[in-house]
Parts: sequence; structure tokens; C-alpha cells
Amino acid sequence: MTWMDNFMQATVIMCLGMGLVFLFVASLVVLIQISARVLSKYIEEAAVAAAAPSAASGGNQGAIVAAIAAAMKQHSSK
Amino acid sequence: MTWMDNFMQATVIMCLGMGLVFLFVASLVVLIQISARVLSKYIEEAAVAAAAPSAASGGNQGAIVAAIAAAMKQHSSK
Amino acid sequence: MTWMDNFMQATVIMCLGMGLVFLFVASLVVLIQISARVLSKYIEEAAVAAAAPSAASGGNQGAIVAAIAAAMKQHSSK
Amino acid sequence: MIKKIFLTIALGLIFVGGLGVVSTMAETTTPATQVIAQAQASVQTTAPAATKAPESAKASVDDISIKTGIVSIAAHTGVAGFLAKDGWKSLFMISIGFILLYLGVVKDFEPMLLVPIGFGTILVNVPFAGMGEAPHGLLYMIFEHGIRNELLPLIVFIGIGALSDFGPLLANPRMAILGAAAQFGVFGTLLGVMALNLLPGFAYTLKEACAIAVIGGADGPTSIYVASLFAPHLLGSIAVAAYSYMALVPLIQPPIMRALTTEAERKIKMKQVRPVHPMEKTLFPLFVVLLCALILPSALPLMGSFAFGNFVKESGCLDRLSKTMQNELMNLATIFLGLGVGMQMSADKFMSLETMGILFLGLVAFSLGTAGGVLFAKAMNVVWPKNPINPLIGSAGVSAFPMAARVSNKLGLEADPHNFLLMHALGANVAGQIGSVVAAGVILAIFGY
Amino acid sequence: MIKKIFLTIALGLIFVGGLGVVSTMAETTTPATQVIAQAQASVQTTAPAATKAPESAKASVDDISIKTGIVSIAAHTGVAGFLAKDGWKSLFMISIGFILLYLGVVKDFEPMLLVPIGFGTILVNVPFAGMGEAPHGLLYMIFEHGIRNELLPLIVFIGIGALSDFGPLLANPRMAILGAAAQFGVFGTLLGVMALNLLPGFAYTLKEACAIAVIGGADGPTSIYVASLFAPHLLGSIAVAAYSYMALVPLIQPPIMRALTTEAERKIKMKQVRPVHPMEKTLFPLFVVLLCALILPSALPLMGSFAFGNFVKESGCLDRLSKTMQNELMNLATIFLGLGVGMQMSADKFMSLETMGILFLGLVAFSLGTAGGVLFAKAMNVVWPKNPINPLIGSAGVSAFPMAARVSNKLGLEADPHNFLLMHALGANVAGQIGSVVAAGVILAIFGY
Amino acid sequence: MIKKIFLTIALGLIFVGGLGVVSTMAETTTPATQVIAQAQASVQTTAPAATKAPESAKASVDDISIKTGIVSIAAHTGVAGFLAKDGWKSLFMISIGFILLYLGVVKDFEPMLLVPIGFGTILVNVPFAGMGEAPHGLLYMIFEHGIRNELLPLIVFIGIGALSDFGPLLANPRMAILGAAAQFGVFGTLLGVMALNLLPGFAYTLKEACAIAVIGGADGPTSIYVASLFAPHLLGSIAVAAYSYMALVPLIQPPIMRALTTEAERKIKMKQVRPVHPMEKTLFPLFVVLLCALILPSALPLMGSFAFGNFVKESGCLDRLSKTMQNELMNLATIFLGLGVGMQMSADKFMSLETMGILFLGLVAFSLGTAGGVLFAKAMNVVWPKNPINPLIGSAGVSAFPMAARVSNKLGLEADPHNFLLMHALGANVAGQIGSVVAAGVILAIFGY
Ligand code: NA
Ligand code: NA
Ligand code: NA
Repeated sequence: MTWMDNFMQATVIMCLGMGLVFLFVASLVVLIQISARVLSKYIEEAAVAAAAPSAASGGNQGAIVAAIAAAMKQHSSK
Repeated sequence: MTWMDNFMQATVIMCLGMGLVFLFVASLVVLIQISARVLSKYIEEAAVAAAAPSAASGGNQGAIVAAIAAAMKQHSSK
Repeated sequence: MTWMDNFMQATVIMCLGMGLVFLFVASLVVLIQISARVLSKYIEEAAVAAAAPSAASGGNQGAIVAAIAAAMKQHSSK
Repeated sequence: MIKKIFLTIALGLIFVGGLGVVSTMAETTTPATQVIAQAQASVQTTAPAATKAPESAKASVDDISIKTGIVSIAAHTGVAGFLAKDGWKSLFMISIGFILLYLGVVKDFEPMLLVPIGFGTILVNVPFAGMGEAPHGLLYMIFEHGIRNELLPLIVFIGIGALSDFGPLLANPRMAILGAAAQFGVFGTLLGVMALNLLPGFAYTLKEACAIAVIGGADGPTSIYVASLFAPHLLGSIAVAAYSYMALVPLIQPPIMRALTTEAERKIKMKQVRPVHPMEKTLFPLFVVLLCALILPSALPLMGSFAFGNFVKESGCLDRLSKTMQNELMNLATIFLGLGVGMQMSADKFMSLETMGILFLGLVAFSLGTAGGVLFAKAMNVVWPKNPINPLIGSAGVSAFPMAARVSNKLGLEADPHNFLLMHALGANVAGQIGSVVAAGVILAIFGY
Repeated sequence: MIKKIFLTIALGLIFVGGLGVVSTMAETTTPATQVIAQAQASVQTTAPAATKAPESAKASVDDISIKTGIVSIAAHTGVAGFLAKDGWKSLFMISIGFILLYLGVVKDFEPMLLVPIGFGTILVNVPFAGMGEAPHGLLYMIFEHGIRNELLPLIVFIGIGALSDFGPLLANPRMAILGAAAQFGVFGTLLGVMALNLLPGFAYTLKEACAIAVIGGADGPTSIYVASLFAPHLLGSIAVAAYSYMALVPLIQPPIMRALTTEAERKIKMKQVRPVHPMEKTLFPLFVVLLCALILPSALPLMGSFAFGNFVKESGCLDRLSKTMQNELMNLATIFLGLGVGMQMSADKFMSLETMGILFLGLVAFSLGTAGGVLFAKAMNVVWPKNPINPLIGSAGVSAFPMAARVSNKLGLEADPHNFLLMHALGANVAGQIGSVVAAGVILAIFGY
Repeated sequence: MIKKIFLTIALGLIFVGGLGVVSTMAETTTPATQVIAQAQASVQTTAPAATKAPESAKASVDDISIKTGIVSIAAHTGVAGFLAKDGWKSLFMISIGFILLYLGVVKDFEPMLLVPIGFGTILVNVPFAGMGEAPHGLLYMIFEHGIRNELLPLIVFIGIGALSDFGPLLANPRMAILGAAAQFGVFGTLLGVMALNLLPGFAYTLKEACAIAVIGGADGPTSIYVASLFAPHLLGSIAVAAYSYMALVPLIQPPIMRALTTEAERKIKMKQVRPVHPMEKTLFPLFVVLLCALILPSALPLMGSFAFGNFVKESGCLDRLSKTMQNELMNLATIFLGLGVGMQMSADKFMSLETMGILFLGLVAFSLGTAGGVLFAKAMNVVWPKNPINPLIGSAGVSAFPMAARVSNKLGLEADPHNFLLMHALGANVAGQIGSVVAAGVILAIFGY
């Protein structure tokens, strides 16, 4: 197999690879969005619950805020 | 081997099995009771200790009471 | 192989063994002392830090004192 | 809501599987799947669904072009696999896997086991993924080195031993007899299997019958242990039945218990249990081992592992080891045990009338065990009328720790709100655990293991 | 200071190694090493460095005298081994091991992996210690039963799954596309390998090229998995390159990111992420498995293990298993994975131009991945100008969780101190983890695995 | 009281064993055991005690009747096995197992090891249980895949490394010499074995002698490692002797120490130890590995594992791995190591004059090590009279961490209530751990391993 053959094959693999990666990830995004729509009623409730001051349910909204705060702190302390 | 043969064998296994299970468990009960008698002096002490208000030794009497209490709570909350 | 042969061999193994064990451990001591000398500046600092009343850095000086204290306590309680 | 999504996935998969059946039956290829079909021609569509690409594909990378590359990849997608002959079976099994996840997570059916089994079922049935294939498929390795040699069930038993407390049994040794009586769930089922064999289509061998009957012991690792020796091809169905019905005990037992007892019997109060010295707990696992060694050595692998864990726990001076057994050892073994059982959930093993039979017989086994325990308690009351036993406790003898004991307590409280049966029922419960190991041991002994 | 000592040891070893080269080249023996050399005559100095004593030595204990004993032991010291032919290579590799320990502990380069790899490297290269030899060398056993069968990378993946949080991705699904774009680090590198093959001395095969390219996925276990299948002899170099460059992400990425973006682009603020329901997190790993089963079964061993860990974590009812996966399972697998990789760091495999090439190509791969992500984000802004993406987030698509996301956030804050990109970058980051598994799966699929 | 029950069980078993001897000697069968004896006729009573039922039994399930079933089960009970020829030996070994449990739990003799070994001993000796049999007996699998390949001792060594603190040794490096001197316990015992060979009935080979001598290193895993290579058939006795005498150090050492020292010597106060920088602790395991690689590669498997654990602990940035090594890895390996050692405690291996010899020689080894350390400290005081060493510290050089160091401290306090020797003794103690690995390495090197 000449170098050129190998190079062509590498190019083919690259095209197939990038294509399939995009296909996979795009399908995943579609699935996420469909499930989000199906679950939207619940999500809104969760958002309302998270917006409430008590936030006792430990939803991941609080986690996001905490993550950002932690990230800020880490950054500033560096 | 006919079905009848198989059925007979299953019956035999059942008889042997139930017999041996009872034999085993009965022997175990006898062993438990012998050891309980041998240890009775200590057990009485333990019972006295458990009856005392301090109950600092963490005997399993306390655990039994706790288990019952927990069971009641669980039941009522269902 | 006669018993005498075996005994001689055991003696040889003993001599080689004790020799090599001492050689190994002595080399290790030398290495420890070289590294201690190289690190001496830092060690003095550590000693000073440990001597200071705060001892906040959790150096192993404190650990040594604690170990001795623990050992004393254990001994006296036996 | 999550239930709907789960079920939608599962039903969707079954539906697509159904389409697959139709398409393979019609032996036609629609234009849309033409390219795929061409590629499949070289992929030998007659091969079992969950196979890797043939060796030839591995070698011929000489001439990848965009077109052949797409064709080759397309031919090895799961979609192609599912559309191939028998591919719908894989799809069906994958949907079974999703149902197991649903039962575990949403319905809380023993999720510790059903989630790993469900995931294993999904993974092993994906075509071309090769996760169940020798020599290096992950599930294959787990099954081969963890289950076929009976290692993981025994290790789980060490962990269960380290988690068990025999205090309630020692406080009330008479209860142990009920743990023996409930083993009628095992041996009665044996006759049930024979009865089922009278129906056309069912022809379980005696060994298979025994492996199925052990479901009546209501003890997962014991069922897996016996099945891996007697009927490895039924391992998946047996494990799923055993764990599912254990989770269903609160539904299965009450009607049987109510039907077999009178209101007066359910109100029987039992006398206080005796106090137990810690030393008794330490000695108990040694008694069990000794007895097992003397009269039933076939049960020793299971019983010895169990007693080892319990002795380490009760010895009082091995907290390090005891905690490791209760947590890391137990959890690691459970994860791999579940995945390995999933390995046996392949279409050719699971999709058969036998599996239906096992699911039915498992229900029979739990019911017979419950009835056996209750009726024997009643019989004891006839023979020894003073100091009677509340027959509701009998049902706890099937083990299924601690659900069965809670069921007894709950029905007792229904009859009389001041009658707490829990401690007595727990005694029968842990005795049932020992009883089912003994029952399994007898079966192993009879067949010369 | 500790740095000096570390480097002194390493350089000292390299120096002694150099002496060894000179002495073997000169083929002369100095008087001081005469006795040793005599002994070596019987030890076949031509044997590979890291070999045990020959069988003959084991048998002939008949006639140990002090003299022959000293000679025999001296002939099997490491000193003698290092002075033997090719012994300097072992010494060189041992110093590489010390450098890895130094990078891990002092420079904080992924110490969880580099310390076990470094120790493995040291141990496997000591002559006459036999730690890498069949059948009972510790490192040999770990490699053979943990890595050659791809077991440990998959178990580490279960652990990573149980540690991953896909919340940021679900909150911002568009970010997933950047995790795909960054896989140009993998496939672009494939062309880079081919370009390097034009230089004399480099002749990577296509499979080797693919194994190297996967370094661009910035995911250690994936690299090890593919390398163990495609190029086991390069496993050591590939693993070291992958983990080292992951640790170097904060140095490699910023210059590329600054060069490819304008000040205005770096100031782009992104809209708030949407709230995510816990149910979505539970379903996400199932979607991943389903998609992987449908369109890329070759990626299933990695993706399925990953999803299994993540599902157990997000199921919400399996805390026991989830904690075991995150801690014990993950840590145990990491220890042994590192030691086993060290096993492949032997002189004959590592000391070659190929390793230099891999170190260079690894850097290329990380750079291409970074550039791919950033440029694709810019392209998306051209195509969909409203609701633009800050291209700094693109670089987080390489995965290297969570360093790459922190780098994006840091550069964003430099441009605008009120612009927090972390959550968005984390979304691209976890998408990159999935992306690299998909990329690896495509490569496996093309070669028919 | 618990002591009485334990001993009653053990003595009871020995008694029944004795009856067995009598009955087999008399070659008569009492009427009561007639049925059993008939069944045994087909079970080949001449087979070794711990064997499963013959294959023929497995096949012939065709014709189970109640009578043949009872006969067959009765023939495979432990009772029948114990009454068969050589069955009393199994019973004797089981009582040894109970004695080990008693020593571990009640007498607190290293229960972490003696309890698993004791349980292993009991389980492996039950007739017809097959727990020690190839290919799937639990103990067989543990031994074959964990001990014969030396895996578990090395993993335990990683854990011990992660638990060790070399601070006291670094604070006082001179103490290390005492850790070398105490290895006279190993090499002196070698001569002791030869002396014992002069008695009729004893004929240990040189390799066996070496495996026994390593008991003097007072280090369990080292003993098991060498024994598994040199004399697997003695592994059980050697492990039991090593762990038992380690637990007995507080009884064995004081009389020897008192006999060899004067009151004045025991009152010697030692100067304060120097401070130690954390960096020194980090570098120490690397020095050990380096030295081992240079002058004694045969010790590297043990020493490298040990140093790996210690380096991970002292690196300061690997807490996750360090805790896993100290807890889960260590505990899991200990459980299986103990069970696997028990596997070698079968009647034919343990019930011999050799075992008696090993128990005696183990005591000799500990005594010689103690004496060696004390006398060498006195010798050092003669050679370097200023800055003298309290010879009580010498005995701590046998390792047996930390009991031996506590003994030194205790005797020091007896002589002078203000003289704390603990830190110095701990230095000698951890040096003794290294010393015994070196001693084992020399022995391996001489035999060409
Ligand atoms: Na049961
Ligand atoms: Na990636
Ligand atoms: Na020692």
C-alpha cells in the first residue's frame, strides 16, 4: 500500500468519522429536546419551585448557582 | 424416563428435602437452647443491665426496642 | 547432599544474608542523611515553625508529640 | 410521567421489533434498506443477532472509499442488525431490559439487582457490539469468571452474612421451625413443575425443575447458585423471577394469608421474646457451620460463606473487615453479579415457553411457601395449644428479608392495632434464609454435588 | 527543592545510563567490574535487560560458597544489569519513571494516573526483578488480566459515568455540537500522522495512526482502550501522552484560543441556560445507550459502561452502588490501570522514534481539537447570527473535563469580568466526552471491531 | 465463658476424632452405623477425606427412592465422612480451625488474619463439601488465583505501605541498623533448622528451611510470599506460626530482653530525635526502590509494592488512592489472603511432624531476632560509647509493628518511669520491616528467583 493510498484512507476515515460524530450528537440533541418538551410541564414546576425562596427540594438549579459561585471563588483565589 | 417416574422422583425429593430441612432447623434450635442455658447466667446479667435506666452498654435489648419503634413509625407513615 | 553440606550452605546463606541486609540498611541510612543534609535548610524552618506555639501547619513534629502522648496514655491505662 | 417515557421506549422497541418480524417473514427488502441489505449479504444475515462483524471485515481495510465505508458502517449499525433475520428478537430483549430498569427504578423492585440485570440485558442484545462474546466481551468475562464458577453468589453471601442479625431468631428459637415449613415453597413447586410438564410444550428435566423450584426459597444468590450449576440456560429467567417476586411479596402474600387465617387467629398475641447475650450471636454462625458440616456438606459453600460474614460481624473485634464486607465487597459483587446475569438474557435463551413457565412457577413457589408457613403455624397451635403462634408469622418464613416480616406485622396490626409481630416475624424471616440454603443443599446433595 | 532532588535522581540515572552506553560501546571491562563481568559471562549479557536469572541458576544451589554466592548475587544486582549490554536503556526508562512521578506529584499532572504509571515504569525496568514477566510477575498479571482484555478501561468508564453530571449539557443542548466539532482533534490528527510518515524514519501503519489520533479525544481510558486493541506496543507512550496533555490543557489551549478569536467575540454573552428536570438526567444515559445501539454498536462497550455508571448515579435510588462506583471501583481500577500501563513502558517499546512522534502528534491532536471547536463555534455564529455562541466555549469540546471548561471561563473573564461561561463550557465539555467515545467507535467500526 | 464453649467444641471434635481413630483402627462397624457403612462401600472410603461424591453418584439419579435417597444423603453427610478412614484427621483439622478462631477473637491474636485462616481451615476440611477442590471450589479459586501467583501478598504489601509512617526512622536513622541486626532471627534460624534435621524424623530441605526461617522476619505477607514460592505445602503452618508469634510478641520478648540487659542499660536515656521534613518522607520510598533496584532486584516485587503504597500516601496529593489502598484494597486482600491460606490447612499437609517443627522453629526465630537486636545494640555501645543506645530498642528491630516497639517502651518505663523509648523503638520497628524484606530478597536471590 503506497503512502498515497494510506493518506486517502485516512481522509476517508476523517470524513466518515466527523460525519458520524455530528450525526450522533445531533440525534442526541434532538432526543434531548423531545424529552424536554414532553417533560416541559414538570420542568416549569421545577423552575417555579427553584425560584421559590425555600428551595428545599435541592433541585439542580441550586447546584448550578453553587457551581458558578465555586468557579468564581476558585478563579479569584488563583 | 416416563412422566410418572419423574413425578415419583420429585415426590421423593420433596419428602427427603422437607425432612432434612426440619431436621436441620430442629437441631439448630436445640443447639441454640443448649447454648442459651449454658450462657444463662450471663444473659440474666445482661437483662438486668438492660433493664437499668442507664443502658450504657448498648446491649441488643435497646436495639430490639429501637427496631420495634422504627417499625411502628414506618408503618404509621405509610 | 550430606547434612554437613547442607549445614555449610546454610552458614554461607547466613553470612551472605546478614552482610547484604547490613549493606542495604547502611546504604539507606547514608541516603537518608544525604537527603537530610540537602533539605536541612527546609528542615530547620520546619523545626522553627513547629516550635512556634501556633503549630498550625500540622508538621510532623506535632505528630511526634501526639504519638508520645498517646503512647503514654495507653501505657498508663493498661 | 417517567413511567410513560419508559414504557413508550419499551413498546416502541417492541413495535419496531414487530415490524422486523413482518419484514423478515415477507422476505422482502424495501428500497430504503436496499444498500443495507446489499451490505448484509456479506454479513451473513443468518448469523445469530448479537455477533460481531466477521473476520473478513477486519482484514479488508485495504480499500475503504467513502461509499464502501458508509455501506460497511451502515451494515454494522444496530438498525441493520435489528432488521436482519432474528434481529427483532434482540430488539424485544432490549425492551425487556428497559422494562427491568423501569421496574427497578420506578417501581422500586429490588433496584440493586434489577438495574444491573436490565443494563446487562440491553448491552448483551445489541447486534455487532459483541459485549457477550468470548473471549473479551465485558459481560462474557463477568459471567465466565464470576458466575459460571459460582464465585459472585458466594461473595454476595459473605456480604449478606455480614449484614444479617440473628438476634430475633435467637430471642425466639421456636420461630425457626416456621422458616423450615416455608420451604414447602421449594419442594411443593417441584411437584408443580411436574404438573406443568403435563401441558404440551413444557418438558422441564428434573434438574431444571429443581433449579426453578429454588425460586421458592426467596433468596436471589441461592437461586443463581443452583441455576448456574443445574440449568445455566435458565439462569436469566430464574434470577429475574426470584428478584421480581421478592419485590412483589407485599402484593403476593396478604391475600393468601387472609384466606388461610381466621380473624381470631390474626389477633393472637405472642409472649415477649427473651433477652439475647452478644456471645450467643457470636456462637450462632459457628453452630450453623458445624451443623452444616455434620449433616449437609453440599450446602457448605453457601452456608459457610454466609456464616463467615456473620461471624466476622458478630466477633466484635473485626470492624474493619466487617464494614468492608457489608459495603465494598457486597456492592462490587452485586454490580458484577447483576451484569453477569444479564449476560444470560439473550433472545435464544429467554424467548421461549420455558420462561413463561418459570414466571408462572415462581409465583406458585412464593404462594406455596407462604401457605406452607401459615398452615404449619396453625398445625403447631393444634398440637401445642398453650402458648400459641400467630399464623401470620408463618408467611415470614419464606425469607425475602425484610419485606415478608413487615407484611406479617402489617396484617397483625390490621387485626389488632396493639399487636406488634415484627420481632417474631423477623425471627422466622432469618430462619427462612437458613432454611432455603438447606433446601438448596438437599437438592445439590441428591444430585451428588 | 524537591524538584531538584527528583531531577537529580533522574539525570543521575540518565548519566549513569550514558556511561553504560560508552562502556558497552567500547566493549571493555574496567578492573573494578571484573568479578561482575565474569559472573555475567554465565548470565548471557545478550539477554534483554529485564530478565530473571536463567533456570540453570535456580538448579545449581548445590555448591554455594561465600565466593560463588557473592559472585552470583553480584551478577544479579541491578548494578550488574545496568552495566550489561542494553542495561543503560533500562536505566533510562527508570529515569523516565522518576520524571513521571515528578510530573505527577510536583507539577500536579493528573497524579492519579501518572504516579501509578511512573511506578509501573520503574518496577518493570529493573533488571532481574521479573515484575513484567509471565506468568507471575505482578505487572504482567495486571496487564494480561486487566488491560489486554480491555477490562480496566471499561471499569474506569463505569466510574467516570457515575461521577459525571450531564446537567449542564441538558440545560444547553446546542453546546453538544461543539463537543462533536472538537473531535477534529482525532480525525485531523489522522492526516497529521500521514504527513509525519513522509519524514524518513516514521512509518506508522493505519491502525497505529488511529490509535495515536484518539489521543485527540482527550480521554485517557478511551485512548487506552483503542490502543490496547490496535497498537498494544504503543500503549505506554499513548497513555502517557494523553494524560500529560490533559494536564497541560491550561497551557496548550489559551494561545490557540486567543489567536483564533477577536476581542469582540470573546466578550459575547450567552443567554441563561434552561432549568433541567431530574427526570431528564435519569433518561439521558438511556438515550445515549439507545442511540449507540442503533447507529454505532462498536462504541457500546465504552458508551454502555459509561451510561451504566451514569444511570445508577441519576436513578436516585441506588446510592449504595453509585458511591461504590465513584469511589472504590474507580480508585481500585485506576491504581491497577496505571500500573498495567507502566508495564508497556519497557525500553524496547518506548525508546524509539515512534514515541517522539507520538508525543509530537499528541500535541498536534490537542491543538487541532481546540482549534476545531473554536472555529466551528465561529462558523455557527455566521450561519445563525442571532443568539450567538462565545467561541471560547468551543475549546471546551475536547473534553479534558473539567480543565478545558475552566480555561474557557477564565479567558471569558479576562475579556469581560462579568461574563461567566462556565456552565455553557461544561456543557460542551461533557458533550466532548461523548464525542470522543463516538469518534473511537467510528474508528473501531471501520476496522470491523 | 465463651472460651469454655469454644474449647469444648474444639476438644469435643478432637474427642470424636479420637473415636474415629479407634473405630478405623479396630476396622469394625457398630450396628448403628451399618446403613452408613453400606453406603460408604460405594463411596470408596479409601479416598482422601475432603472429596466430593464420585461422578457415578451424579449420573445415577434415575432411581431415587426414599430408601436409597436417605442412604445416599447419609453416606455424604459430614458424620459419615468423619467416620470414614482418615475422617478423624479432617475432624482434627476442623478443631484446629476453631482453635484459630478462638485465638483470634478471644485472645486477640491478629484476628484480621487468624479469623479468615480459621474459617478457611474449617471449610476446606469438611468432607464432601469440595470447597478446596479444582476447578470451582471457593477456597481453591482464591488460592490458585490469589496466592499461588503471589498476587495477594503483594497487594497486602501495597496496603501496608500506605499505612506505614517512616517518620520515626527518618528522625533517627541510626535505629535502622537495629532493624538489620534483628534479621539474625531469619538467618540464625536457618542454622536452627539444620540442627533440628539431626533429630530423627526431621528432614527439611534447604528451600523448606529458608521458607521457615523467614518467619523470623515477623512479617506475615513476606512469609507467605516466600513460602508460596519455596514450600507451598508448608504455607499453612508457616502463616499460622508467623501471625501467632507476632501476636505473642508481648509474651516472647520481655524475658529475653531482661536476661540480656543490665538494669543500668535499661535506664539509658536517648537524645531527642531530629525534626523531619515532609519532603524527606516523600523521597524515602523512592530511595528504597532505587536501592532495591541497584543491589537486590529479587526483593523488588515486595519492596516495590510496599514503596508504591508508601509513596502514594506521602505524596500528599493522592488522598483518594491512598485511602482506598489503606482500607478497601487492604481489607479485601486480607479477607481473601486469609481464606486462601486456610486452603493449605488440610490434614495431609498440616498433621505432620514438620508442622510441629515449624511451630518450634518459629519460636526460635522470634527469640533469635529479639536477641540479635538487643545484643547488637550492646555491641554498638561498646564500639561507639558516647551517645549510647538503650538496648531495649534492639528487640523492636524484628518488626511485628507496632507490638515490638510498645514492648520496648514498656520495659523502658519499668526501669525508669520517665524514659520514653517509643519513638526510637518505632524507628527500629519500621526498619525491621524493610530488613525482613531484604532478608527475604537475599534468600530469593541465592536460589535464583
Ligand atoms: Na427462604
Ligand atoms: Na473528547
Ligand atoms: Na522484620
